[in-house]
Amino acid sequence: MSTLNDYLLHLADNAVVLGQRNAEWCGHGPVLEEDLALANVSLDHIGQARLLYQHAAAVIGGDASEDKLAYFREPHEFRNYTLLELPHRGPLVGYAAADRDYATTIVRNFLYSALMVMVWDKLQSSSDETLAAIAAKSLKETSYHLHHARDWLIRLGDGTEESHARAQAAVNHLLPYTEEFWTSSEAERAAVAAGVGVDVPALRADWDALVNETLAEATLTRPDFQGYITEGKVGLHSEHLSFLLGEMQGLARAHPNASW
Amino acid sequence: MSTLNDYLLHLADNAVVLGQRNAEWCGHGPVLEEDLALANVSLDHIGQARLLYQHAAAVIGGDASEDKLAYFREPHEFRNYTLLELPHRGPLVGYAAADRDYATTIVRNFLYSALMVMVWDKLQSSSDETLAAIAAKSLKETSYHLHHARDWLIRLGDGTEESHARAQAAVNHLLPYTEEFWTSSEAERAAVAAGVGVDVPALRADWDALVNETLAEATLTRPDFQGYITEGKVGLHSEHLSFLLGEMQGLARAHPNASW
Amino acid sequence: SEQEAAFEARIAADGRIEPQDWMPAAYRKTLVRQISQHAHSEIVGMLPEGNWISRAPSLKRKAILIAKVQDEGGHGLYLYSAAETLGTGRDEMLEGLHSGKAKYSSIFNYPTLNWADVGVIGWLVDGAAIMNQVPLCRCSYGPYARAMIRVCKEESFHQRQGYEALLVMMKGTEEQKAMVQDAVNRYWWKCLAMFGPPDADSPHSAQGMRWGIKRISNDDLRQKFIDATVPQAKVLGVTLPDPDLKWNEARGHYDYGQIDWDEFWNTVAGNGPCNKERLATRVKAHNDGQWVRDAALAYAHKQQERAIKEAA
Amino acid sequence: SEQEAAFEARIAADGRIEPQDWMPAAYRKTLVRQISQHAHSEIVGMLPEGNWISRAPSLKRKAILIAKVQDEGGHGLYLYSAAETLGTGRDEMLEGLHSGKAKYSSIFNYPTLNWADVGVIGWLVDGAAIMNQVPLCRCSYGPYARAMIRVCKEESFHQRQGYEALLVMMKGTEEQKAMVQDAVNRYWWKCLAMFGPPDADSPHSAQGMRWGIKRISNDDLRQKFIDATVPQAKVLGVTLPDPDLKWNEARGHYDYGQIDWDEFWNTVAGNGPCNKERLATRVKAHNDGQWVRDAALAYAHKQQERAIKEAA
Repeated sequence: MSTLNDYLLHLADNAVVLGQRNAEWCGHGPVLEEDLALANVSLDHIGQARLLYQHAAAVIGGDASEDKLAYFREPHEFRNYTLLELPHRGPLVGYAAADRDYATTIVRNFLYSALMVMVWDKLQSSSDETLAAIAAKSLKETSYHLHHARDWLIRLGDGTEESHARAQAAVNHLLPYTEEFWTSSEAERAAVAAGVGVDVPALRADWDALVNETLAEATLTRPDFQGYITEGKVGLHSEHLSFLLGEMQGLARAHPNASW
Repeated sequence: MSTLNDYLLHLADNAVVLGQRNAEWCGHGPVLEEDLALANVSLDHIGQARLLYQHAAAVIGGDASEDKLAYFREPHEFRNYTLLELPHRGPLVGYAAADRDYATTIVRNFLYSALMVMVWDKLQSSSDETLAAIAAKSLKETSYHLHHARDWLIRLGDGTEESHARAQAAVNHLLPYTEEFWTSSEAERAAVAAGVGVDVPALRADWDALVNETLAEATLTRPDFQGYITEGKVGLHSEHLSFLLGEMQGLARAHPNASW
Repeated sequence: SEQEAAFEARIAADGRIEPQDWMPAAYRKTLVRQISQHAHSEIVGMLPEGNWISRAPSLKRKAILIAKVQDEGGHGLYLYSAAETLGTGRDEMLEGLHSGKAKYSSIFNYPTLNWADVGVIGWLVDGAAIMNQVPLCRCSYGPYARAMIRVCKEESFHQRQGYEALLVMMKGTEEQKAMVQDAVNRYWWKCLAMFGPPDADSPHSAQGMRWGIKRISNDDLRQKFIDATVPQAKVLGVTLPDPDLKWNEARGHYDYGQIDWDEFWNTVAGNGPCNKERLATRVKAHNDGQWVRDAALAYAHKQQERAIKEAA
Repeated sequence: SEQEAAFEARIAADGRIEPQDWMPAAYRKTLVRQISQHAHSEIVGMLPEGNWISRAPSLKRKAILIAKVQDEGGHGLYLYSAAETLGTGRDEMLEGLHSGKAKYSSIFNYPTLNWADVGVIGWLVDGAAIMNQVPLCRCSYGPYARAMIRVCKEESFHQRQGYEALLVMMKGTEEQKAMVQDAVNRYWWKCLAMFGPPDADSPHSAQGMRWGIKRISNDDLRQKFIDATVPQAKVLGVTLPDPDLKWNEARGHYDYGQIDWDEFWNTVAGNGPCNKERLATRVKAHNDGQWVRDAALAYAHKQQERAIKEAA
């Protein structure tokens, strides 16, 4: 039960953290249609997070709730992929200043949704029926996210010289973080063993094919990887998450007894 | 007593908010020497804030303390000038992304320290002896801040074409916020009446002379002003302060019973 | 002329003018100005509420807020489309906004300072907007009228959501109640000013009325808004910050105090607390997005060329 | 040569080499590499701790932290100066850092994830650095030795401050204690690696020893650090995350477990969790500051020209 829970939180934290990031574009998008599209993606993620937290809260019992789980856990208790907490820009420390880069946003959304269409697809046959139902709903949403991000990645890669350079830089920056997909955490292994979860490393070949095919169409190259494999899903994050959560949780925590 | 306190908090909040802003350059300055100089300015401000909050806490009594005042008041309870809470950049909403602009930093430090050398000078003869002592110490520090900011403002104004344009833009952006200096809040009037505070509007001619003379030497022009006069010192702030305080206060508030 | 007579007859009969119909240049110009100003208001209006998305205190409220701000963007989109049917492109309209030539609703030049501002904007600002906009659903220009029907439907939904959020807060902690009251204090008078200057000082109204673009006077709309809002404020348990506000049995309406029109005009003229920030933020988003739009365009051209080559 | 003999004699007699003295090219090169690497470490080292300045949980701790990070910048400044006495300019050294050719201490490629990290960096990282640096106060190159005396004095102060901050936290709430333990768990092994590879695998050490640049071996320093730190950890009440750590009566030292050298070398090679971010952040600060440095230079030139004109 505790590992099921850990697994649900991994899925939920992924959704809430990326939802929070994508919403940062609201009012600042490169064109009005993209403002709406990213708000949509963000809304879907927040919606997925709510369902997953509600399910996790039911599993945990007691006074656990959707908002307790989202707002009253510390950064090291979050189980999201490190990839999803990174700011919309190149590699800079958390408190450095820099503008948002749309290429970073699009590349991340692509890399993640390319995985999640496969994950949600498999999770539709999870032995946890609630999770299976959430997966069916999320799959539809995520297919749209993938479609949106893939289209833009191709436009940016095969667009102008500048957009190509930015897209390539974002790919170089973010692709190493996807290595975290292919390690197996204890929670993931237990969830797989229980028939609840997906064996993500087994999806690698399909994911690689989709990524390679898309990068090729976008006239982008796939960088070699060597180095550190992030461990956000076991609670070891980058310096960025505590800033993201500090902003997200601050108001709720200032009024711990309030209902909204 | 409550207005004295409001006046002390105005001085203290000014110091802590600008101290927080200047410290944002730490590790990111345009040249190592400036990293050190701005850290120094920030340290002085935090030091001034501590003395002023300690004094205010003594005046308030009860369980008031330096950190209670700095960390456990809401944005609308802060009494700092709006000028001091603005980010290091041009006019953008709080959650827009943009890089720090050193010209903005320097111009703000100049405009504020030009006022505060005069304020601290007068406050040395405050009827509140503790405040008078703080003023004597702060005057020395602020003289250095003014010296530093003035030198750089001249360098930037009379430097390259780019630095001139940036300095002028920062002057245009920030000067309207200094109008708040010349209105009198109830707390200020009461402090003046009690012999505790300074009649700031009476310093205007001297301040104008210093600003005009410096801008002239920096080959910059002083923009006309018309429009909204900010009211941070009576608790009506810009959208930026709640972000600044959210970051500053978050950790302390997450552990309200902790000592550090 | 014959065309002019036909136009006037259609207006007189309360009929709809459609894009392909002949219309006087001044009518076209007035509509483009009004519709694009309305569209700009939606886009700029995303910023004050957007300010709180990252900090919404529950996931439910976060989702509601994102959806609401997204709806505003959507309104902007179909209002720009409605204006485009009059022959003015979106780029041209945006250029008007970014250069400061075109206006947007002045209410968005005030800051959102606490979370309750989000609810109060829903309740009062959207409430006032609806009062202004419902008559536009019967506007003489077809595309605008149809856009407004959709806008009003969604705005009503937002207004109810805002009010509901405030109801929950007013049943909460003392701090929550204080937030709501603080937000109401800051927004009440600004919302009354949203209906525009008193009828006596309102230059455009007469022609607008004759053309069926405007249908109810500023003062009448304002009175209607106040009469509708006072009882809601009572249910909510907040005090509207006007000592002169009281029921006038003889008029059958609420009397109310003096609006600070100097402040209003000053803000319209560009000198409100957030005018510079709002506009600069829009301009920056547009400029920062240039390379993205360029990329999309370049890619579309390449695709076209490829299609031609394949066809050849 | 005669010069070489004089140099060797000075070294043998434990005397100081000064900037104007003759020295072998390899000695000069080794020193520039080591001192600039040390300076870079100070500058990059400002980032992990700087990460918490804005969020320090009390004004006292905020002031202490700003002062500490400022001291690190100061160390960088006089280490660059010491290296400059060897004929290499600061710009050239920075170019080495920014291009990735020059190294800096690998410990700064790990993230600071909670507030206790700041205290633990003071206690353990600065503690390890001091162990490494105290012998350098007797280094054969005069300017470096003198810089190190000042650096070590300030670092000792930082170390005590860090330890004191942790003592306060360990007397605090359960959450505070958990933060400290978490930080110690993440930093302990990285600190042991700070002394460099085991003596058997350390190529530069022998020559460094002979030249009086290095005076104690990596393994000896590491052992000294462990022996000094274990009792401090006990007083503090934290567990050092090494099951093999225990007192060896026979050796008169603590035994300890295996350091993960693969991880160490991987991070040194650029593949640690924060290498890219640290370097990119320094490069960005430098690039963003270009216009400021240009302005200062342009202004200085103008002033010079004006002085010449006035003199003429």
